Amino acid sequence: MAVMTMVQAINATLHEEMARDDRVVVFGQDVAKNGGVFRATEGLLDRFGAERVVDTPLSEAAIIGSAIGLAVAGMVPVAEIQFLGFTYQAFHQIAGQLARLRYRSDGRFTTPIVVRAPFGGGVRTPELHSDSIEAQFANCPGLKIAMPSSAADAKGLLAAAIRDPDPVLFLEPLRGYRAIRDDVPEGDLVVPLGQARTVRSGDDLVIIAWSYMVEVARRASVELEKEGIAARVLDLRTIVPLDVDAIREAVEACGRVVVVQEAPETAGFASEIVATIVDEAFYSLEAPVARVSAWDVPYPVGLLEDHYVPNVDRVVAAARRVLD
Amino acid sequence: MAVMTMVQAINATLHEEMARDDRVVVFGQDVAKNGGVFRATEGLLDRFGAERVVDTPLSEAAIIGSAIGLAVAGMVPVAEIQFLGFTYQAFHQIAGQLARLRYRSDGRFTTPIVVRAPFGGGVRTPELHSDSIEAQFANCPGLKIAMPSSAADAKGLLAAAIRDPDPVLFLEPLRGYRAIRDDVPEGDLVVPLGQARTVRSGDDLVIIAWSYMVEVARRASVELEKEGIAARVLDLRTIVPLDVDAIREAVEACGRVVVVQEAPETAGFASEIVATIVDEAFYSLEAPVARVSAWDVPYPVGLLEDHYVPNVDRVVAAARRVLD
Amino acid sequence: MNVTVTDQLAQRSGLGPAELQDLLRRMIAARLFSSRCFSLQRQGRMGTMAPIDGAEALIVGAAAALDPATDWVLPQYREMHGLLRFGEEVLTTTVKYLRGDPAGGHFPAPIRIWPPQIALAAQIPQAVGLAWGMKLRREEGVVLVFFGDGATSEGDFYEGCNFAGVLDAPVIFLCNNNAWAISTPVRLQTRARSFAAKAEAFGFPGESVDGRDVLAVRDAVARARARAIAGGGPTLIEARSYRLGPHTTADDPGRYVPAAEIERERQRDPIDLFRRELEEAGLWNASFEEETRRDADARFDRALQAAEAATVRPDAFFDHVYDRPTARMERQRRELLEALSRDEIAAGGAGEPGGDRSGRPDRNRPE
Amino acid sequence: MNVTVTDQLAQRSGLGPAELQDLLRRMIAARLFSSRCFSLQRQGRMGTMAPIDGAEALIVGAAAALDPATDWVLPQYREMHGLLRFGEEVLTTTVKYLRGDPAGGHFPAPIRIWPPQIALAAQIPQAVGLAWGMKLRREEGVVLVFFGDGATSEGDFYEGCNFAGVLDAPVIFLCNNNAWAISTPVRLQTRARSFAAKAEAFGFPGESVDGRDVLAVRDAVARARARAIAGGGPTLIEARSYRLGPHTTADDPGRYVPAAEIERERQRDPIDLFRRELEEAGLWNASFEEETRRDADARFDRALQAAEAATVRPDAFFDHVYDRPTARMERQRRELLEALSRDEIAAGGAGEPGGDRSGRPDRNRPE
Ligand SMILES: Cc1ncc(C[n+]2csc(CCOP(=O)(O)OP(=O)(O)O)c2C)c(N)n1
Ligand SMILES: Cc1ncc(C[n+]2csc(CCOP(=O)(O)OP(=O)(O)O)c2C)c(N)n1
Ligand SMILES: [Mg+2]
Ligand SMILES: [Mg+2]
Repeated sequence: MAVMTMVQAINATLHEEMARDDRVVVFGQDVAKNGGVFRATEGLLDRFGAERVVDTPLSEAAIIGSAIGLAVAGMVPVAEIQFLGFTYQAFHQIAGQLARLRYRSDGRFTTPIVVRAPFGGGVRTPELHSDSIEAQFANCPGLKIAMPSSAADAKGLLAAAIRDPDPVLFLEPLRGYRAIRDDVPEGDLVVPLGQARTVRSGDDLVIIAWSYMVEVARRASVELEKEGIAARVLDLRTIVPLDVDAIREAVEACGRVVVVQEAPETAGFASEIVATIVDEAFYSLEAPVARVSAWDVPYPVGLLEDHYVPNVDRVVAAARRVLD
Repeated sequence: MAVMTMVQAINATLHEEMARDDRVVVFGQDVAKNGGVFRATEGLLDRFGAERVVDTPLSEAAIIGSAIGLAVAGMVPVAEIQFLGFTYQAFHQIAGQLARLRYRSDGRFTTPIVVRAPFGGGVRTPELHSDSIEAQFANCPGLKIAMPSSAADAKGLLAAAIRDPDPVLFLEPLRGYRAIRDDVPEGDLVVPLGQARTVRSGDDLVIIAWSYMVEVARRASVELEKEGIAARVLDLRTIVPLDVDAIREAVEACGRVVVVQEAPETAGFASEIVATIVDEAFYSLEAPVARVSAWDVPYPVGLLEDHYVPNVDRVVAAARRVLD
Repeated sequence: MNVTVTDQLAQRSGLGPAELQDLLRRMIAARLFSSRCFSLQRQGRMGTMAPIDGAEALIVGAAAALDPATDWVLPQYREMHGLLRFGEEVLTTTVKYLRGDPAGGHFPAPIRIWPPQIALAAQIPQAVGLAWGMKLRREEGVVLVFFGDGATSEGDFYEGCNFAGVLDAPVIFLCNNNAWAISTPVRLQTRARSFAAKAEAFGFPGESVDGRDVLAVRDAVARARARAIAGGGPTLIEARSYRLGPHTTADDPGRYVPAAEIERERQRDPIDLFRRELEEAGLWNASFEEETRRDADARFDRALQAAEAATVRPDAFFDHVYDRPTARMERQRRELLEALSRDEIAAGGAGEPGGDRSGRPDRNRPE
Repeated sequence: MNVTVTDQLAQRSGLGPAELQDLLRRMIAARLFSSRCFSLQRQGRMGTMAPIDGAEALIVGAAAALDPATDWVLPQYREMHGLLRFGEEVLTTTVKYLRGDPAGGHFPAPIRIWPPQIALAAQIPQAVGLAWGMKLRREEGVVLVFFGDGATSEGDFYEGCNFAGVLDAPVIFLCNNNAWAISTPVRLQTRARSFAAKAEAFGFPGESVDGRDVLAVRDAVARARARAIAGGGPTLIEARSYRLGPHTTADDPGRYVPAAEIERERQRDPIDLFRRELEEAGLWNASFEEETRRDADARFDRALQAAEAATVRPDAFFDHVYDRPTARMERQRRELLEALSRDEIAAGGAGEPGGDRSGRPDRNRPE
């Protein structure tokens, strides 16, 4: 066990996976010499050499497209897109190609590819660096989507993603890179994709979240506890595959639900969670499920972002509402 | 009044709007000389000339990007993307740019642009021609999304879209181009964006749909009528803006709801409808809302598409389920 | 056999009579296979297809320069009927593909061909990655990727080629400039001097070659291949051809192709040109022709039979989305199978699923 | 004044002394404005910013060749401090932008500058459309779009340029080749002979010019502009420069830039080069320098004061998503305002919204 920040856990896992499997190659913009703009790939170039750790041209579509080819050649690509918002530049290669090669080739070609990308608010970035667009990918069958909320999960999920036979988007919360610190088990750690985690127990209500919003949910649960409210916090960890069983159980146990997401409300993944709950546990609901989302506006500039990203206050207010 | 197919109504409206406003320019792949691969732009080149009706290179991103510039220059661009699946090639220009120029420029530059694109199943197209990806755009604030289900609405919504000061994705159901035929009022017809339409009345349940699925819902309601079930059919017409009032009223009146979409289930726009209903009319629900969707797999090849796209049978089955 | 002409041909191509005849056979067969599919589409037995007419020389010529044991091909969508050098099963798979059978995307190993690509140019960066991977794995071999003149306007073409240049990847970019992208002529596609000239943007060689001349294409690809294998990096080859048929079964070129142009181009049909050469050299005659056609017809019949005999489970699309379907997909599969059994009961036996399909596949003319 | 040298300069540039001095003043001011912002970022009063150092000559030179009344500029993100020729308010708006004020994207009319672009190359097809529109509307004028060497690897660069070629759009593509894209050197960005050579892919002229030489850039842009206005279509200009500072406030070039390289490049600082020229010509001296700096400092102070005085409503982001907010957005606005009033009550007055912000903006080093 060692206490690590999330970015340290990611870096350590990349080191371990590259050492474990020499088919793993890491590439993207500024990942080699510079070690990544957040240092997530620090030290990889020195240790594994310029063939396996590669600075690419500034071409997101070609990064993803070439990852597909590399995978068919027998490599295990771990591509970095510098910010999730720039996956838009590669959307056609991700949604139209990466997600579908196994399908299009009727099972012949597989793409065990990880696409790492940071996203999320709270650190006053320029445009398109903070956007939470996970729902847009969740509507693209063929992708898996991991969104860790702790350093330990970052390790376990990243290892699982790299070893997974399918393409996995591995989305890293910018705000968590250094702000999230926790105990990370040493040695091999694999957190299976598709298993939610109960971060905090309680059965007055359940707050469902993923990525950095788990931290916000957890803090809200601490606030609520002061009022004598026992809020369970469920971290989805991966939104595809979705741990429907865990959601159902939590809703059945608690009857009241708040879903927190960093994305805009309309067509965000929280809507899918609500719809899933309606499918799976409607009769357990004692109140309407509350969504706490960002507003239906593009991610704003620095001076306004505190008013945009869901915060503890809004989650607490939503919790009170569903308990009314 | 004249009976028209949907593609005729679209063509006629483009003629009318180009005649009404000489700032309107139509461009895209094969729209001029060839009149569009579905003839939606037939006759425009001859009538309005090569400056206003333009065959472009095969560059979706540049089509959208240049539309943005054209709009700032004072034109009213109506761009065609040959199939909605190829908006993926321009996703960065749509989600990252088109949707945001007004916002990024703090209101200085507006983009009164229409992007027309056909989509949807049932006509055995090659890959990526049929995908229903509207939810992915609905999660991008700044876009409006119109999805007509009748020839008359195609006219009224297209006119509204062209005259709207904001960017509108105007999505045309492939299967409806010729299969949908109805009375289209002559002269100026504007259907305001954001107003749902009750296609069929009834209050045993409401079936909510958009685009071609409205036709499937309507046929299902005819089947249900045979069993003495009065199904209301609500056509959303535009998914952004969403007519929340109409949804609330319908749910309050009926208590039971089926939502039908042609997109895959996970994170499809039907999830948003369910979540909206939970927000707005939870206590009116007498049963869980049922979603009828395509499966969570990419749009399939020709021999399998009938097993993929939601059909009358599945809608009827879902209706029976919510009535149980 | 006309010795002088044969010698000239041999000198020009480095090929003996049997090899030259083989090239022509493949070209004739390719067109025949494609035409058979065109007819089947018209009969409603196949989906939209893009006829090969006019591209046979460049496809067969390129394939002839490759080693099917080591080299990969990434097609666009117009080439498959000309790629049987990679294995006879290319035909069956292609027929399956055009029928709308999911197995049509699966050229069985060891055939080194990727599924056809509909999203223009998307295969290009993928080809680059494959070549990069082969280089990393020290595998001898190259990747050849086909695409059209229209596809060169996509960002993927440019990003992929530029990437390949930086990586020195062993990849051959083969642009079939057939003068049209559906109704869009090359002059509306780009102002570049030629498609070969676009290689200047990437810093590797670009060559424009007569795509109606099977030997010229074979030669250009062979040279590019040798260079790539020697570590010399990518080459962009523009093969100048002409699309002699409609864009696809759904297209009506009468709306946009000048009649005189197509008439003139028919005079330079690549098959006719090469046939005349071989005839002059005494390497071809009517009986060769007839035998080639009979043989090709028989092969097509076999492929069609095999393809049409293949059964397609209605829930097949759940199989290869992921390594294993998710729990939600398994629930969906059950829902589908229940719906199907409802239909069967309703239909009093094995029936079509409920739905509102009607008419021929192309009735809405998707391209 | 050294008449010979001044004459040479005048001949080379067609400019008189006052105009030459004006160029240098603008360059010095640009760097000073940028440096002031850099310091403010370090104090936590601004967000991430990209210093201009090394690009002054090409920005000021390009702007000098344009007519602010008719021509548009689409920046990347490194140019704004050098564009005050378009209006003094460029500075205030830029300061607002870097502070994270939504008004920072709004250069007030009639200033023909678009908001800075963060998504690399995305502004390029937009510039093409704008130029196309001006042509359609028979407006005299051109569009100049800035982008970096790194941005040329994006599909948008290529698609936009290719499109412009076909349309003969009056647009000038100005590539600031400053040798680096964050840590990626040009040799890993492309194998093309030069960035100017990429114009071969589009069929219009490409020219590589010394981007450290304000007069050379001005001249190249002026020629491209004249050609464009005469209907001659686009030009791609590569301005060879060097990024003298870090990529942004969040970058540490010590990790990747060789010390000798930056040392060498400092010897060719474009401001120093031009200052020396003017000094030799007797057109510049220490008091000019001092006055320029003092003036620039005062202007910056004014801009900063104006920017910091501007109030930003917490719900401002609802204003310009659509022409009118949707009903759902109005509901959200109410939710926000309620949450804020809860905070105020909790804080016993006007307070920061609840949340968990901490530390300086750059602590996570976004680029
Ligand atoms: C990304 C994308 N955009 C648009 C289309 C629609 N489309 C299919 S084929 C075609 C023309 C292709 O022309 P070209 O690349 O020259 O190939 P050819 O058909 O002439 O062989 C178009 C526009 C597509 N398939 N993919
Ligand atoms: C589409 C996109 N991909 C990645 C980034 C992240 N990024 C910001 S600046 C930069 C380097 C840009 O280099 P260049 O174009 O040469 O401009 P310079 O900063 O050198 O002026 C990168 C990779 C981005 N902003 N946009
Ligand atoms: Mg073509
Ligand atoms: Mg640069």
